[in-house]
Amino acid sequence: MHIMEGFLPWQWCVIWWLVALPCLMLGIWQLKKVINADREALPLLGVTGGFIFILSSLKLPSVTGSCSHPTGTGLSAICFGPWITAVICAIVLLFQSLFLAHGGLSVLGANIVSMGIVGPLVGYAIYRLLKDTSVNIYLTVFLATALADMFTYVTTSLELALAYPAEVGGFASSFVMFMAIFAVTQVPLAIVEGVVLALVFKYIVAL
Amino acid sequence: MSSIVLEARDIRYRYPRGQEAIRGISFHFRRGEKIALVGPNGAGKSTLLQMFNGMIRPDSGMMLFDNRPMEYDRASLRELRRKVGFVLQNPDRQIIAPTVYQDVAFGPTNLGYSEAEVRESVTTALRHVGLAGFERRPPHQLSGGEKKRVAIAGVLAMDPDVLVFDEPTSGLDPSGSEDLMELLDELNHEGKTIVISTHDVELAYPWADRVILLADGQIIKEDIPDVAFGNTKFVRMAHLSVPTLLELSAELEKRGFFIPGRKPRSVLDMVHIIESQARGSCCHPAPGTITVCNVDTIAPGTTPLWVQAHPGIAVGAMGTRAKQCAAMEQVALEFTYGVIDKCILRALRGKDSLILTNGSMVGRVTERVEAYCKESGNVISVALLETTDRLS
Amino acid sequence: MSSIVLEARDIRYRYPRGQEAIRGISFHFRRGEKIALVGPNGAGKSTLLQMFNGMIRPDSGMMLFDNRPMEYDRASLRELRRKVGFVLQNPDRQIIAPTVYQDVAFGPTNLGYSEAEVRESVTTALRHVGLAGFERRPPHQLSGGEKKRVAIAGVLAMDPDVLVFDEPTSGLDPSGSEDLMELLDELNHEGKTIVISTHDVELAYPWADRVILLADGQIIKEDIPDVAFGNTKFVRMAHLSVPTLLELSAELEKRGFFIPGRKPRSVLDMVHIIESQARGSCCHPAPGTITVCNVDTIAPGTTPLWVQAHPGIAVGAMGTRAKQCAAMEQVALEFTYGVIDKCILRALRGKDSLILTNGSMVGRVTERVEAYCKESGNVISVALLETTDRLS
Amino acid sequence: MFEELLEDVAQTNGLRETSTWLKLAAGLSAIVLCLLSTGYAAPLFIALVLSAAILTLARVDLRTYAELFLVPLWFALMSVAVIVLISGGEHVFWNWDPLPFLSLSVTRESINTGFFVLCRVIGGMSALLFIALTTPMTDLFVVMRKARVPDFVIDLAMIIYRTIFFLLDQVRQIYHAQVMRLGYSGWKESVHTFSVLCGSAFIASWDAGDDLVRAMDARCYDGKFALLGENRPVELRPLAALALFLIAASAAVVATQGMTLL
Repeated sequence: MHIMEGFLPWQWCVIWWLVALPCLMLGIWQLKKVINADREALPLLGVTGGFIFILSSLKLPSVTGSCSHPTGTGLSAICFGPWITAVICAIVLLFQSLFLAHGGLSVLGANIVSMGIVGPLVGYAIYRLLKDTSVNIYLTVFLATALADMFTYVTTSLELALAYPAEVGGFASSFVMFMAIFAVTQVPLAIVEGVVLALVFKYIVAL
Repeated sequence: MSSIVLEARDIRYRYPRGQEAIRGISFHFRRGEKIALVGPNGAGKSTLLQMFNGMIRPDSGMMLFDNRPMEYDRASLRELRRKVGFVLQNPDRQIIAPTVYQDVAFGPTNLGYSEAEVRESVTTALRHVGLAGFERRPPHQLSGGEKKRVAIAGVLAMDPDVLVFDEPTSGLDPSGSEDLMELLDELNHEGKTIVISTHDVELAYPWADRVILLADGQIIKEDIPDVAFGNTKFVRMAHLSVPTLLELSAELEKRGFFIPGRKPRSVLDMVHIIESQARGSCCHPAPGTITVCNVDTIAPGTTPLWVQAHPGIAVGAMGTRAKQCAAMEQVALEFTYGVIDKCILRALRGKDSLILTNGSMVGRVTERVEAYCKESGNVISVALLETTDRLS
Repeated sequence: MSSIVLEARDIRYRYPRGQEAIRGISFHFRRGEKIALVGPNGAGKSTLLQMFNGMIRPDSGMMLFDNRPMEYDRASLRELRRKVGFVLQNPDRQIIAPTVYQDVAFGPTNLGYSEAEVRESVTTALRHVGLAGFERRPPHQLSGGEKKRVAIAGVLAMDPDVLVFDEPTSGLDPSGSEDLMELLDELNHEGKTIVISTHDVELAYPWADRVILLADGQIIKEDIPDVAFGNTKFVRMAHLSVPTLLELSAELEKRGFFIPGRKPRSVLDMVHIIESQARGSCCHPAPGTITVCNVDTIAPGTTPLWVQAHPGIAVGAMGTRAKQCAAMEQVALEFTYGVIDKCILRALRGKDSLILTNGSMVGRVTERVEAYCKESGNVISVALLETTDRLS
Repeated sequence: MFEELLEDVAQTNGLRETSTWLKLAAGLSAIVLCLLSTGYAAPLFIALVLSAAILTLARVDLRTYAELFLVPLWFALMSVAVIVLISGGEHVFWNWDPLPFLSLSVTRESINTGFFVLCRVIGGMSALLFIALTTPMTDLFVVMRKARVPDFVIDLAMIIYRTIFFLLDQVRQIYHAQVMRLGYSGWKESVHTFSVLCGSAFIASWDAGDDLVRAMDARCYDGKFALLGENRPVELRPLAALALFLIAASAAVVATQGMTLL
């Protein structure tokens, strides 16, 4: 779920762009290195982007009325690292806003931060942490994707709360409210998503 | 005449913001018919097919299954989709489970069968398509023809009444296509109604009981194949071509040759026409015999011995199981497609042949030979090979 | 005889961990030939094709282009791939860029052409395949036939000497296939060597100069089509079927009909044979004329007037541009495929016809008619429609 | 299950041949004006003008357009509800303190703020949709190059673009095949079937990547992508219309400064 166009005041649009840009720069720099080293990387990165877009344009069937969808960014983070994933995500988010009217242009920075940077970073960190432990690989995938998903929504709530702090209790109580509405309702969905992607992983291994 | 199983009444459909894809179509299919929907790409064939099992609901008009209007609630759709099996053009889109068994079991599992029932229906379906023993194979290692068979088994496992095939032979080589068309005939012989959509006129012409020519979302002709494909105006409208043999017979007719009412559908028919014209007669003094062998009931080892005892005989096999059997018993095959016709042609030249086949197809050989004899005035005898015939 | 352009010397190839796909193959193609590689799925056709432009390097043996052994360094491969254009079976897998223009420009841009050169080669290539005006369209909105043409244009834009097509007509309907085969003929007429791989025998039989039958990674027969497809043993080995007309002529021959040395490749040939046999002669007293019109040079408006002035004439169109032209000038077409043969058949019945075509194909009409006349002893005259003929 | 991609609408819309620069200028400056506005009226005015342009000039049908607002509006209403409850103010209509650190109240000021944000979302969404529905991505690639986005990033974007469409096509077919064989029949089956769908999408992407590498190699790929040269030139009438719109919208922003609902 993305923040939509016009929701954030202009100051916050600028701030989140300023947060996102250095990460994108780092990603672009890494991307350039990868492509120069191996020309075949470009098409592979391209289909990864296509895959993320397709996954995010599929709606989970049994949860009607919601626009929850798997993000698939965890997978990309595991393959190419979080910074290159941020660049791919930025492109995918641009396409999502223009092809599906999900998200927007002024809020693109904020959405890149939540879905393209924080989510993949969390997923990547969990994967790295659990990779060499005795934790079952499917459980690892489940945790990485479910938590990446959760943290995407937590970040979104954070962004909203910062923009609209409460009169009483300020940012903190506003954050709690947005969390209650967006992040908490997403818990079951994040679990479903974790299950789905763990099954996907199992399916791919079975092939 | 058998009862109507699928019917459309003036259906229309428009894709969101697109052109009207189906523009007022009515037809009915009877139980046990073999129907070919023929038309160019973009004529609306796929859209129409998807209405047969409720994947697309017409904007106006009515679809009926078993004389009852289709309903589009969840339960009715489930029932409809069980009864109308759909085989996609590209098996790679249909087969997605990691093993053949799991894939064929997909439908039965979703129908809520018990594990034993699932196992049984999968085994039956795989045996039917000649893939017994393939259960644990991963689909991506199979050949195109085998994949197609897995896709068909996946649909057969739900035991549908009507089988719908979108471009059944696309991507298959001639022997694969031939095997597949034989399988369709076999299924039809067991009572299933078969509907195919295709743009391959050479395929549809000899196979179909009835042809529906489709162009621009409308039916432009619906008739038996000779008539539907015989009208060059309609064929041109549908961006198709006239089947070779039909074109040849039309040209001969224009040149004053006599072509009987039923136009030639096979090389056999054409030879008959040309011989009658050139020689004045086509009756042969001493035709050969055709022996049929049911590979399901014959004792192993019988066939090779019998063939050895009959030098000069040509052996043909119909159906996958018969071909597998011939390979196992090391019987060299002369004919692997169009077997019955080729054996009749041989018989007319006074030579004998043996046809290996199975189950319900044995009857088909007799039927076809008798039909030919009745029409042409020749007498060809069909014998059944029994285990006791071993050395006779 | 023209020079050898592509040659293989005892090449072998095994996929990593797979079976040996190519097991000792040698052949050579000459400049300007039309070659069909025919074999079942899994015979190694695609693997072999990919060796023609260095996508796969044989494990042993040698591939030669222009009598020089292929080299597999980057620069040589680039040069080779420019000279040997490869059109994949599935155009979706070949089209890379988001618009038609960008996709066709992909090759020229990477070859380092200047922007003006890129623009020119793209325009020429798109015009060639009949897609002028499609530059800004995104590929996913095109029909299957149009996508195929974009894929071909993308290869033509690099101006290759040899064009390799994997299953060129797969997925196309009859009129789309026919258009495509006409395009291949046109390209061949302009001097390109054309190699196709296919399992469609009916397609390869009348088209090819030479047929290579492939099975299990080996060449089992290499000859002119009548001979390659005429041997039932080889055809069976390659899991193929005998082309209908060839099968018919073989059956007639077995029945004592005289079939001349060159076997019938078309309905026209077959009619000729049957008529000669049944009537003793096939010379026609007063054959009609065939008029050819070059749509590139004729003044607009000429054709409809001329057609009006000649009632009873049948009009056929060869090639995409001619068909587009006919649609624009609202000339009703009688023939859209197999046009020359159909017009000869009409002429033999004393009737006139007009063929719309373009550029190099005009010569082809004359050639084909002359060849037929020489063989059959008939005299059919071919006239060229000029702008000044408007009302004559 | 599948949403329609606006790109397909954009490829055939009535403003397809108008200069990309003008359309982009209209959409982007509308977004900026909405964000700069401090009253609710200016964003509504912008929404009205751009919606009219989308419906009449670009000839997008009303239903398609209306449906596009549903999801973002749902999200917006929920968020706006939160804003209304927490922003506080002096004219309290209703108040509830469920927890010591949480105070919910509906006030005149909070209703004004909530309504203002809602209007800004409507204005911003219509501006975004104006770009999405009138300007195909294929034209925006040219703009991206002019804007000095690094070449390989544009190339990556173009490959993603192309991949999206043919993957979507494949995934759609697989989904249909699953439905035809009664997948998604219960909750548990749905999750399983859905994960198989996602898995085959992954496999399909993998294959596509392989094929793409080959296809590019076979056509002498040397690190370059061609761009469709120039976009359509800027014409006088659309330019005048754009100027008029910008002047009117800016005037609205200034004139309705601080305007509130209550």
